[in-house]
Amino acid sequence: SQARAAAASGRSEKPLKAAFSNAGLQATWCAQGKAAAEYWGKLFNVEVTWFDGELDAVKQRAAIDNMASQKWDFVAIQAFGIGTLVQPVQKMIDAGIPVIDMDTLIAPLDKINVHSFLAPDNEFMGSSVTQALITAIGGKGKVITTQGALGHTGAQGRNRGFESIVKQHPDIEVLENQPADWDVTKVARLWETYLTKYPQIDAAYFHNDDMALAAYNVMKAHNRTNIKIGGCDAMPPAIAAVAEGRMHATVRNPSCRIHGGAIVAGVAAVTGGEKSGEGIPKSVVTDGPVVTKENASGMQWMEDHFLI
Amino acid sequence: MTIPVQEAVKGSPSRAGAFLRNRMRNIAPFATLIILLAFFSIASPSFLSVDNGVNVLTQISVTGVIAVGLTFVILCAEIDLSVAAIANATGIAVAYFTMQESYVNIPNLPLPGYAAIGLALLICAFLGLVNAFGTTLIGIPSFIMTLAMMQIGAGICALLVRGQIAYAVPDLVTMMGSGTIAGFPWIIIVLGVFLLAGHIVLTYTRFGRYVYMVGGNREAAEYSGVNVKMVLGAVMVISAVCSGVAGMIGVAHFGSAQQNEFDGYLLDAIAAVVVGGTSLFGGRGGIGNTIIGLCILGVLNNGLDHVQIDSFLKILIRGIILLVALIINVYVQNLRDRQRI
Amino acid sequence: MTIPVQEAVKGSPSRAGAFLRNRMRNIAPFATLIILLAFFSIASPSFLSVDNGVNVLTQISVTGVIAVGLTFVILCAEIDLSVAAIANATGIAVAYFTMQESYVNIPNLPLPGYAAIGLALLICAFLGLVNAFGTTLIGIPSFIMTLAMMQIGAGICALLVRGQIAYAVPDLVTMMGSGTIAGFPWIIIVLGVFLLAGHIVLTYTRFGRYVYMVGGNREAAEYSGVNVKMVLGAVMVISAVCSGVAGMIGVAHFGSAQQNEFDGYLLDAIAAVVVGGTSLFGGRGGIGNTIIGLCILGVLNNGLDHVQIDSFLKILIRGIILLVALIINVYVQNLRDRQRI
Amino acid sequence: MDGISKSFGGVVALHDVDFVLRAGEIHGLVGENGAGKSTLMKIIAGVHAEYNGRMFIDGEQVHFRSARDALAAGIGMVHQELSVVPDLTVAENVFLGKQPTKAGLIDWSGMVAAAREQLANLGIEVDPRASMGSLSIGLQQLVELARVLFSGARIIILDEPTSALSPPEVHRLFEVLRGVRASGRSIVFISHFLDDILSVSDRVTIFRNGRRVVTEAAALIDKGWVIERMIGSGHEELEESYTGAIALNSKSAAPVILSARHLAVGRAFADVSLDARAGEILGIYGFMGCGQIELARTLFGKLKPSTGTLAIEGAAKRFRNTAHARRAGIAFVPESRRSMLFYQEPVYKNVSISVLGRISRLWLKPAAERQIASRHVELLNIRPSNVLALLASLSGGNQQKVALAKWLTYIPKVLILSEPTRGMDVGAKDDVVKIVRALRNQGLAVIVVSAEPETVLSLADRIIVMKKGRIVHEFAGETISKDRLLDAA
Ligand SMILES: Nc1ncnc2c1ncn2[C@@H]1O[C@H](COP(=O)(O)OP(=O)(O)OP(=O)(O)O)[C@@H](O)[C@H]1O
Ligand SMILES: Nc1ncnc2c1ncn2[C@@H]1O[C@H](COP(=O)(O)OP(=O)(O)OP(=O)(O)O)[C@@H](O)[C@H]1O
Ligand SMILES: [Mg+2]
Ligand SMILES: [Mg+2]
Repeated sequence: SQARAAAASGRSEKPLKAAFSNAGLQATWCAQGKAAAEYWGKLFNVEVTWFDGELDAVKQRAAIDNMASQKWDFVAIQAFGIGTLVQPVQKMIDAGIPVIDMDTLIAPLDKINVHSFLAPDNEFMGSSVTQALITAIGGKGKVITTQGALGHTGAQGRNRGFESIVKQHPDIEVLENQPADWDVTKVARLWETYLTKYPQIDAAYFHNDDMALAAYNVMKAHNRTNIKIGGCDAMPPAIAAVAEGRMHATVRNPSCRIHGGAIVAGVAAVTGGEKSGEGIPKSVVTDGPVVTKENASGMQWMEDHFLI
Repeated sequence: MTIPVQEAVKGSPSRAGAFLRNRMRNIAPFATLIILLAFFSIASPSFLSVDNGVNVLTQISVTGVIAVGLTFVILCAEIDLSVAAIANATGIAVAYFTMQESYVNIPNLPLPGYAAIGLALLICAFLGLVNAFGTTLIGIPSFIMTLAMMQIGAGICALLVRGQIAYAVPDLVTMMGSGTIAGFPWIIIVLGVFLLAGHIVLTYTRFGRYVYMVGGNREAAEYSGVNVKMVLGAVMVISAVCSGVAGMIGVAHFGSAQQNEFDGYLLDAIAAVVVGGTSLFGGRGGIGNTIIGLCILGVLNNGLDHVQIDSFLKILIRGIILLVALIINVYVQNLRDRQRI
Repeated sequence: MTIPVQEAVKGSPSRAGAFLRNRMRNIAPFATLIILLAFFSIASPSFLSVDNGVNVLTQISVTGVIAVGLTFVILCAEIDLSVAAIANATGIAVAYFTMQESYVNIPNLPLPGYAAIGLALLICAFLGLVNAFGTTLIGIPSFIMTLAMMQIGAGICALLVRGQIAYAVPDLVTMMGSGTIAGFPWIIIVLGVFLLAGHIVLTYTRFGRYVYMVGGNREAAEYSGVNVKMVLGAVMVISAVCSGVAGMIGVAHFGSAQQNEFDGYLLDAIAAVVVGGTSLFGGRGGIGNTIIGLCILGVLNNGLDHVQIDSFLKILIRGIILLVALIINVYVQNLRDRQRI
Repeated sequence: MDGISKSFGGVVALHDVDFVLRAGEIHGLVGENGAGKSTLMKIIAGVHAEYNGRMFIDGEQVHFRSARDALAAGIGMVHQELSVVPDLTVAENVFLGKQPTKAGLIDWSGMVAAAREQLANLGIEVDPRASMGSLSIGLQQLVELARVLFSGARIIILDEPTSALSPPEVHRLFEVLRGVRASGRSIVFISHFLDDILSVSDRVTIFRNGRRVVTEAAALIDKGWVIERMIGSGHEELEESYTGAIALNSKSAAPVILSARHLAVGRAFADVSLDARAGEILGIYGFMGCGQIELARTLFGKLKPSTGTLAIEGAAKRFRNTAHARRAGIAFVPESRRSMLFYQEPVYKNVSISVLGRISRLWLKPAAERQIASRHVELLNIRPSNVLALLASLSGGNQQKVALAKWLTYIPKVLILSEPTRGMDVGAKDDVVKIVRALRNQGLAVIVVSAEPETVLSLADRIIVMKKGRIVHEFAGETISKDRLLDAA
């Protein structure tokens, strides 16, 4: 009966071993994901072993090589460098290990047959926050976007989303769209320049919250806190900033949903025999909502319990 | 008796030569700076303004404080590759010892502000001591010793901050890093104080002269009774402490403490010292050169933000301008050295 | 005139001394390697297996090919900080000249496979020549010259790949990087060939002797009529070409070419050469040392993935082990040097 | 000092040496190369901290761990190798390590004034604010002397302080030394110039093979006596070549091998024209810093001439580098061993390096290298004779011979020797003279560049005198003496 209860809840009866790897635990988003995976792992009787990518394609490849030479019930991977992990991942797939791809493509989906791909729609994230910002400034004004690393697919998607919305508003003028490579020191440098260069800036969109908060710091130092700031990821510090009005909005990139979902999908594949494409779609979009003052505290609560 | 005429004749050209030589070391970087300033002023209407001047100064502040310490090290013909890592570790440490908001999920150890600052300074001084110990007592080349320390610094960062971002630092640090006094950023004043102190120590104290002696001719320094190992050890500690201070005000300036935040400062600080004209072979240069080097780097970085160029091209352009500055710099110095023969 | 007996006695101890000395240089790193191997074999059941051995060898292949070139440079008492950037640029270049899938959105320039490889090799050789030109003819210290080249390499990467990722490389490169022969990875064979060739050139050719002599005493080499600048220039080009080859097989091995992909190789390659026991002051060491250094790095990186440690602690532990390996290495060498005096 | 022993690895540098230095004396120290003079002095000056035996100052036992300890005890030393900091000013070099301070800060103007005064005491007039590196080597040596002489040290050790000085400068130095002695301080003076030693010292100690042979009052002995004890057997004919009148055996009809016309390099020298002939030794003499060293380097392609032409056997050459000059048939031995030898390598690699291209094209042939090296080791009487021995384990004189051996495998067309006997003892000098003469007799054009009149006189068949970077006189086919040579310079 206990077994049936477990099966009903999706929990595995015998302890499973899973290997996880994400881009680099230096990133808060990844660190939150790790915590979520471990939390959901405990609930589902999965022992999670972590292989840190250290935000370095080569290091992650070596880590995944080492992962592939050990035995796992299932694995979940967020690639730092797209395409760099194909060989060892293919080796694990060939060995019959379900591989769940998180957030970033391991390789274009036609090149590698992962069990499922759980990821947010970056274009949607970019467009929804941009829309929130433009609405807040009344549909017209001058905006600046600060991009992540140009080579980052997430940043590319967010920028597409941003541009698609801006295009619909002829009264919006984009002053700058330079990349800051996720680097808060570059953000500070860029924004010090922008604030002296442009007497009027109405809104600013950043490809992640860290950069947004760093820029806010510069705006405060220049007494220019009237700029509406939009971020991306909705990490706890940003939720607090939104709640306090330092930031106007951010959009949730649901780290917990993705990492927890990987646990659920993995356990289902192993214990329930759930097949890719039947039990679970090849690709799952895990979008999160825009976070503004109204829903900020609820969002925080969900994150506290690894729900989103 | 006076020495034969031949020598006396030499005196005057060599005096003029020495003058010109010292000038040349400064003229080439200075000319580079002027050219960059002129170029960006023409290329962008927003570049030349008081506000942007303050921006450039703010932007070089953290690099500058690191570069002061690095100038000591390079004058001794050593190198410190751990400056950025130590800055990062110290910045994270001071945040670690400060009460963070509840949403920052680090098991940290809140202490009163001054205790946090003191402890952070102790940590960077300790890391500097390890560098000093490795290079002087064990005899590991500084290049390698500080490379290892760079990894250790990164490890400390990872361990303390555990993938999170910390925001709060002690008030004093916040003021120094992001506060203003009568509208003028404190961080520039901090930079000024460090530059001045560095200059005074190097030019007007025996220790400073020992630094030049050790860099210029280590054996001669030793024979004249200078405790070479102590000087070398001291510069490593000075460099680490400067980096630590830079890391603290940097964290306050950028408003957050996180891993790898200062990685870019290593190359910038080295480039500032060297582009300014301080010789990597030791014994020549000084804080004056570092100031010029800092300005060159600052203007270059800031100026490139003001002009509209393909973002992908920017990295290459920056690299090429740096290289050209170096080539001119070294070439002019060599030209002069050759004339001296 | 005959020289007194005392002199005649000298021969034998110094001969034995030389023998022991060469041994010691190798014994310390070797012991480090054995200790690491023993430790990880005990700490993790999955570490000691043929499969994992192949893993380690595969993982050091790219670093290893870079390290071969770097060994030449370091034996000459120079340094090349641009190896990783040149590797990256060459890898990207070879992909740039290869037909990419339609979803790769780069305005690239497809050429036949051999032409692409040839062009990529030309590019890295050219970048090496620029390094050579700067260090020998202009006289920029290699440390700084290659620092600038590192930025330029990164700039080339950015410009060619424009934030995209390229996947296809010529078949030959694909085979070398990710193919196997009778189940054994080609990439390890490539590494073996480079190591062997490096060893033969350094030990058995006239050029190799010049490398050691230039590193041992540059002035003396020059006064013996050795074309020092040519030797220095040649090692810079060799280093760049090795890096270029490493970059190409690396791109094939990892299956994609993108910006900053190889950044981590710089420190790893330097660490491998130096931990292996090749002196940064030039003239001592060789490929044998580099092999041991590579194995130490490879085992350390691989082994840490096999044992269960807090991920955040791993970086620190790696740094500390590296430092300890260095300390032992240098300490043992010094001990021996002191005994000789 | 009592029963001092010191060894470097297997090499015994000092063997049970007793040495007494009295207050208010100038103590001369002589001995062959490698006899252990410098080693003993470095022990006194705290450079070598590990040794056996005991050392007393004023009856109190001391053991210095560093140069700092020794300085604190009032011991100052001018080392055999110039140790100055070229990038600092002259004033700072005078006060190296003890820059005067005022209220904790360096007193720059006070230092300059004090330096000017001290230098004037040595008869030097240079601007103390000039950078040290801009001075000639001779002046730099004088500045270093000033530093130690006026440092207030009670015991002053001078290890071959006059190697780069011209005769008037040496003369002036001796006056100062006598003044120092008069103030009750003690001086140890090491030199290979026996005349100097005998004229300035109160007592002389002779070293041989790391042992003290004898100590005697200078007034009671003469040069022959000293040489006998230095070397073991009489070498009287040696000294003859240095005194008296010497007939120059110039061969003005011999074919010109190397010819220079209106050569100039920067500020070093200008308008130098000379011909080096087959089978003739051309001596170039001039005071230190008159441009002769730069001239030698220019002939070997190390420096590039700013104007002028060079021709080898009539064919015009512009050397791109030293390798180019080597291929054109020029061989060069620089004045400093350090810049010629590979200390961490065995002897045979040191010998073969400059002829490697002739021994092997691509692949090394170590057996052939060793064979060639063995031949030279025998020929030049180099000890130890084991070509696998590390160069660092050889004594200075033997190292110098290795430097010469490099060029003897395939005889070059032109052999340029810069200060070939600097710092050599009389025995080794004699060896070198014989070797060089033998080479000349084989038809080589030899150029000997030196600031020591003895060296030039003992070797040259024709002598060019340089002054302030220009050729001022040429002696050919006549009889010459040291006086006339010095007069010309
Ligand atoms: N002086 C040198 N310095 C460095 N490398 C050299 C030198 N000479 C030769 N090589 C190397 O050896 C190869 C053959 O050189 P080359 O024909 O110049 O021989 P060589 O040294 O001039 O011999 P020889 O002494 O017979 O003139 C060159 O391509 C180069 O790699
Ligand atoms: N640092 C050292 N390492 C090894 N051997 C040394 C060292 N210094 C001196 N020696 C050896 O010690 C012996 C004595 O050398 P020392 O320099 O004292 O001779 P010296 O009398 O000063 O000779 P010279 O007249 O050539 O200066 C020599 O055999 C020399 O090779
Ligand atoms: Mg001596
Ligand atoms: Mg040839």
